[in-house]
Amino acid sequence: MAKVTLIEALTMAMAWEMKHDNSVVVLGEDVGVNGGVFRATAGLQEQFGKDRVIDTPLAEALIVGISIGMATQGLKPIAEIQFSGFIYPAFDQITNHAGRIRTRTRGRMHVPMVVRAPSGGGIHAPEHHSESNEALFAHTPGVRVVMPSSPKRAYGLLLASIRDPDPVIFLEPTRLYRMNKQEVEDNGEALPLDTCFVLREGTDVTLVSWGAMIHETLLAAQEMEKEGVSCEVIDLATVSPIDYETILDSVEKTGRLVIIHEAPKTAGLGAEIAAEVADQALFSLEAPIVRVTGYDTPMPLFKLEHDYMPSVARVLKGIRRVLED
Amino acid sequence: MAKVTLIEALTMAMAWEMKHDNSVVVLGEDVGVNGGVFRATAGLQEQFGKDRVIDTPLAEALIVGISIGMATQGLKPIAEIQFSGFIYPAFDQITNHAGRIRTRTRGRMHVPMVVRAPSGGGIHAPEHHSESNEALFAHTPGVRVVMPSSPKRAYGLLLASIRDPDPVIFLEPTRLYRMNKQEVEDNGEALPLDTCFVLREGTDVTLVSWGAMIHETLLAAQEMEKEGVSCEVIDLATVSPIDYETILDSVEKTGRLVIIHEAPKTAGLGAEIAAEVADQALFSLEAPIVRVTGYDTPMPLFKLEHDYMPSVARVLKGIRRVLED
Amino acid sequence: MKTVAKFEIKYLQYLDPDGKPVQKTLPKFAQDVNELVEMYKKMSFVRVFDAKAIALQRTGQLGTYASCLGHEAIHVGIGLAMIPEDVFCPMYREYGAQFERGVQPHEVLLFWGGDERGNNFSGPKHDFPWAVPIATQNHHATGAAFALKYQGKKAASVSVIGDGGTSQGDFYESLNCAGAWKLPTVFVIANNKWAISVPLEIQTACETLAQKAIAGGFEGIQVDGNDIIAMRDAMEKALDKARNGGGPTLIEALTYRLSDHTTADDARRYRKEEEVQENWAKEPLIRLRKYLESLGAWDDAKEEAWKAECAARVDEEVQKYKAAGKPPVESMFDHMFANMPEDLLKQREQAIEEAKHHG
Amino acid sequence: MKTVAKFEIKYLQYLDPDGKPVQKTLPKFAQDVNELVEMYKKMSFVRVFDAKAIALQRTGQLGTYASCLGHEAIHVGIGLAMIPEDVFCPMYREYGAQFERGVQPHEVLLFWGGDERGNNFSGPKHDFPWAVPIATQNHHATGAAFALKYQGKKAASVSVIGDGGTSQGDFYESLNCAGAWKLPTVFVIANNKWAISVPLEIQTACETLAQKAIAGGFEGIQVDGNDIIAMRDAMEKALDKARNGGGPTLIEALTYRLSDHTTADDARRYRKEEEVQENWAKEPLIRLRKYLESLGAWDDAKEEAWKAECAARVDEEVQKYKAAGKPPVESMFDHMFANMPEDLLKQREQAIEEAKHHG
Ligand SMILES: Cc1ncc(C[n+]2csc(CCOP(=O)(O)OP(=O)(O)O)c2C)c(N)n1
Ligand SMILES: Cc1ncc(C[n+]2csc(CCOP(=O)(O)OP(=O)(O)O)c2C)c(N)n1
Ligand SMILES: [Mg+2]
Ligand SMILES: [Mg+2]
Repeated sequence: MAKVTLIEALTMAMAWEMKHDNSVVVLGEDVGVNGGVFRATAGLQEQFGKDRVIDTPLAEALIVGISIGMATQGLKPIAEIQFSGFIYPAFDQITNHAGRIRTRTRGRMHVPMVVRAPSGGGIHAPEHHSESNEALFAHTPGVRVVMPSSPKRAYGLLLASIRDPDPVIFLEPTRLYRMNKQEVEDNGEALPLDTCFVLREGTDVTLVSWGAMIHETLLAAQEMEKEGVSCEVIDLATVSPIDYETILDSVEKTGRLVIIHEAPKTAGLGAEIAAEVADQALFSLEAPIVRVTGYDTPMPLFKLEHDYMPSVARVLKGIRRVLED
Repeated sequence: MAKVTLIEALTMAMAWEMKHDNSVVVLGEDVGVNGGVFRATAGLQEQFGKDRVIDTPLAEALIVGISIGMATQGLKPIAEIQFSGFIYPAFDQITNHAGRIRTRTRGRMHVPMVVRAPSGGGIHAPEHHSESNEALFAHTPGVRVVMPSSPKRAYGLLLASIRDPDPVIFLEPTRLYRMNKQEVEDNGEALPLDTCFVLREGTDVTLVSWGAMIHETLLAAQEMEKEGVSCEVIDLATVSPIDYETILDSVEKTGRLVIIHEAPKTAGLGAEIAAEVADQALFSLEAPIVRVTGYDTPMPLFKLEHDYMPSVARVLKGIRRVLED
Repeated sequence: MKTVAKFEIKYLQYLDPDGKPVQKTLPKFAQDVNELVEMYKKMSFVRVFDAKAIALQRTGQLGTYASCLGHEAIHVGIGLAMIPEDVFCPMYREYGAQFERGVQPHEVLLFWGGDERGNNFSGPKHDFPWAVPIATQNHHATGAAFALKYQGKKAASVSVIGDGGTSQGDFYESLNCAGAWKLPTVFVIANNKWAISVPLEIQTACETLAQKAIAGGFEGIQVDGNDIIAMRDAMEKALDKARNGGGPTLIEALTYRLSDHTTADDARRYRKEEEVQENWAKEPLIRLRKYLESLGAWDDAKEEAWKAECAARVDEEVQKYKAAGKPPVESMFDHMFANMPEDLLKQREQAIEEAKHHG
Repeated sequence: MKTVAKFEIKYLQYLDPDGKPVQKTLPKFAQDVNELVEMYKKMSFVRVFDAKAIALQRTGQLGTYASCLGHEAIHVGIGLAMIPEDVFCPMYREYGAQFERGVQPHEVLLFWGGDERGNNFSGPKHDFPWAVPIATQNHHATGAAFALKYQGKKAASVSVIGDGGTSQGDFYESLNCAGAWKLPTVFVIANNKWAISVPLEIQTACETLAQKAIAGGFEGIQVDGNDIIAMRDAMEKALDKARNGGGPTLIEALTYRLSDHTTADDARRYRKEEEVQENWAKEPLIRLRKYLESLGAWDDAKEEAWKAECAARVDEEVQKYKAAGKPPVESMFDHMFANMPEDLLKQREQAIEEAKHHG
């Protein structure tokens, strides 16, 4: 079994599904010969031809709009948006169409489409190349939002997303693309889209995170262990719709919750989780719910990017706050 | 002093400011001779001419994009988006530019622009004409989001928004456009954009809402009063950035919080308020924080619209839940 | 300076507003009088339906409704030129085309009556429902055309957009992509001169809308959209070309919006009555009727009989519409996802519970 | 079918790739040899700067950088034709135009060095900073043109977009609006044949990009963008027309991206080395140099001296760039709003606090 990076796992998943399902096509800017600016589609055009791995004109509304057109007619498009900061022109098609066609037509049509986009900061990229906008899609009815945080989960969740009969916004943490390798069996096995993943069991504090911040979250949990504090780490993975059960069970056990995300604080997904817990499990709480998040500013250019992103130190500070009370 | 509807108050505010500030221009689809499909700009073109009240081509990205261009060059554009469900093509300009130009240029340029859009359901309109998407803009750094809920506040908040040197997304509750009249003095006096409005003082439960749902919220508060329950009703008004202080003070007093909004639940603004309270005032809470919201579906076509929108009955049920515990 | 590219836009018309042929020969289908009678009857049916829908709205029995008064030739022309395997991507007033494709009039009423079941209509399962967000349908048609080509089907997609809609970026993106990929698709612009209150000259400086195709690198033509013979002929040729690998065509169909924009609009606020009257003289039904009368194929008695038949059929449809009642509250949730999320199921229960109380 | 509209696209060139004039007379500015020498020197400076920036990136002293290699004639041509009152709306590689407008080379480095202070640049305060989201700058230019017209200023806006950018809807929306409103603006397309790895023929079926102007209802011309005389001349005429109420112009400037897309790209993956070599033969500096040499106005010694001067000036700028250091953490917050919200002030404190610890 090969050890692969997260981005290689994504390529593997796409290749597997393209091999086994002729209705799967890949499209986007530079996905062809170039294999994508991050090389997620590297080799796919060679392997599956120009008919199935398609360089589109430079227009995001078009990319998602035609994917909807394709998906309703029997194809399973995987659209790549070059960076999630460039997905906004396609927002109209996602919210006004992709998320609604099934219910609008009372099931007559549906949209089995995946929109992949690299997401998040920390790679010293130019402006708009480091956005974390998952909350916008989580607030959009009718679409699933998935963010993998390891090569294995990237492989299994992308396969599940391609196979899912409904639209999935698949946000890929660029910072993790090549950070670690993991053994991933290329067996075509999907992971479920309706569950969180408990990455580490613990009894004192529940840490909920997703995407690249899982990295800092796990480091913080390790750090706290040294101090004798046992952290449960939950990777949301499918960040919408949320598997609240796993989170609520955990909070009922630990009584303490810290949510960590890179996106701006206000109306971020951390708020959603905190709110649901403050409704469903308030009396289990032994401390305030703390959010450790990006600030309510755009991701700054890279000289300040690490001041923006939640660091391990900030996560630790958050954990200490819930332990105080 | 004239009694005017909410929409008349908006027209008054625009007319006042156009009369006193030649840099204010109004633009959008059908805002000219037609005075807007809801007639918010009725009479403005006659009064201020075609140079200042401008029918644009049918393109929302254009409308907001050129408004940014105008605003950076000394004008104060008030752009109308015909319905908030059609604002998505302009989302890119709002999030990637309007909210960033000041900070991107370290203050060299700024964007004194107002984007007005009718918002919310309950008027038996066709699809996409009843959206509540304030949370998307609240999650967008660098823009203010304002939602008035009475003619007086509409007048004062719109004036403040036009005068504010930064971009404001001004979402107008269509359901309230002509619901009630109120005496509004046409004196050019703005209301502050950094504060909530306490519409009703109370001691037992804090109800936070905004826009059209203020109507149901106040009715529910009246209803509860009959049962001897004293509700404090807070109109968020400027829904982003949020004046947390007023809310926290109130919750510390009442110990109970119900948040009411029409938008879908998941990652709605109710989540943000609940999360902040669950962090800052957890130990003041005597009951779970309850959200009474639209469902996580698109606003259905109008036969089911009232099943979608939070009714007074649902608000009452929410209040009763926090009183139970 | 040397010239590096040249373009021209042609105009197609067979029948003038007085019903006089302006070309030596008519297309083959139009040489068959019975076929022309059928075409007239179809347009006439649409008009009867339209009037009834407006009447329903005026009496509080329908929501906001977008009339198609004046557009009948464009819509029926499109419908007649398409085959079931083609994919239709309408905007919001193309009932004439949709009836041809099997959509039932009561389904149109359901849609404007605030009921999603109207979108689960009869006719090709792959046809798109009405698209309210202007110009978004162009992308769906472009994507559908890709799928048809990919699947090796000898079929094409058709999208309709208004003159106002041609200002939206989506429209051009699709033109450009369809041109670059030589896709089997036809873009129809129903140029009715108004976008709600905005007249064409405010919308654009272009002398024709057909010339927008030049920005996509393929052919655009202008057609008299009140002449159903021209409209159908242009569509048939464009579809034939598309289905045979010739790529896209843009058809600008010239017509006039004889109605208000929708029943929520009052056009008297912004346009002159004379302009409307002038355009009544050019509308699509009268010219075909005159031509048919000149051939002895139509007369007042036939007209009356057909109108009565239309009225009866429309009434039946209205009954079906009314009989549909309110959809169950849970239908709001049941088609959100194929695999329903836990929390949404809870919300569904909650909504059913609520409905019981205030039902 | 009758023809209802006709269009053609013209092509402008003064100097061929060998530096030979192809027209009888040159524009007035180009009849002044000293002026031509200045123009050459400006292009040459840009090239020296560009090479240095790439070197900085390669040695880890700069972030991702978008080279302008091959685009010097377009950029310097634009810069020379504009007046300070005009508004410039660049994409991300127009340093040659910006230097002309007063932007300092170290400010360009700051931007690509991950520092917003680069956007608070010298030169006209009303000029837009670099626009990364493709085609959004067209709207800003259109809006700015409206403002200039509204304020009665005799000035125009200029936006630059790439060949790839012409696929974005925003581009067309702005063309259409500027045409309809007859705005004082010039749209420049820097057609360098590639959009990252996507060649022009995948981007569009159009034989010229200038013809996109036909969809906006105004004039589009094609210019040899490697010929600074043609570029400056076309810009001056278009700006003159714009400032005098003649409305917009679209200029397609033909060039070639001699570099990788950015330093993060490796163009060898997707394009042939021969193609690049062929285009080196047409690049903008050599032809003007040859022409100047033919006039006896330039020689190797001058070249060497000038290059040395450029290198020295660029080095000074690099020093300024390096001296800038890291901006204070609070600058992330200080320009979010004129009136700072309470919660953001708290976040600001928090960030300052954090920075102290891991500073
Ligand atoms: C994106 C978007 N913006 C605005 C609207 C509101 N609106 C509905 S119809 C219309 C005018 C359309 O005019 P045109 O394209 O000429 O079509 P017509 O109605 O005349 O057939 C507008 C502005 C919309 N539906 N979608
Ligand atoms: C909206 C948007 N989508 C994608 C990108 C990523 N991107 C940056 S440059 C580029 C190619 C641009 O090509 P072109 O317009 O020809 O300009 P060039 O770089 O060749 O000068 C792409 C796709 C972007 N910046 N903005
Ligand atoms: Mg129209
Ligand atoms: Mg290019």
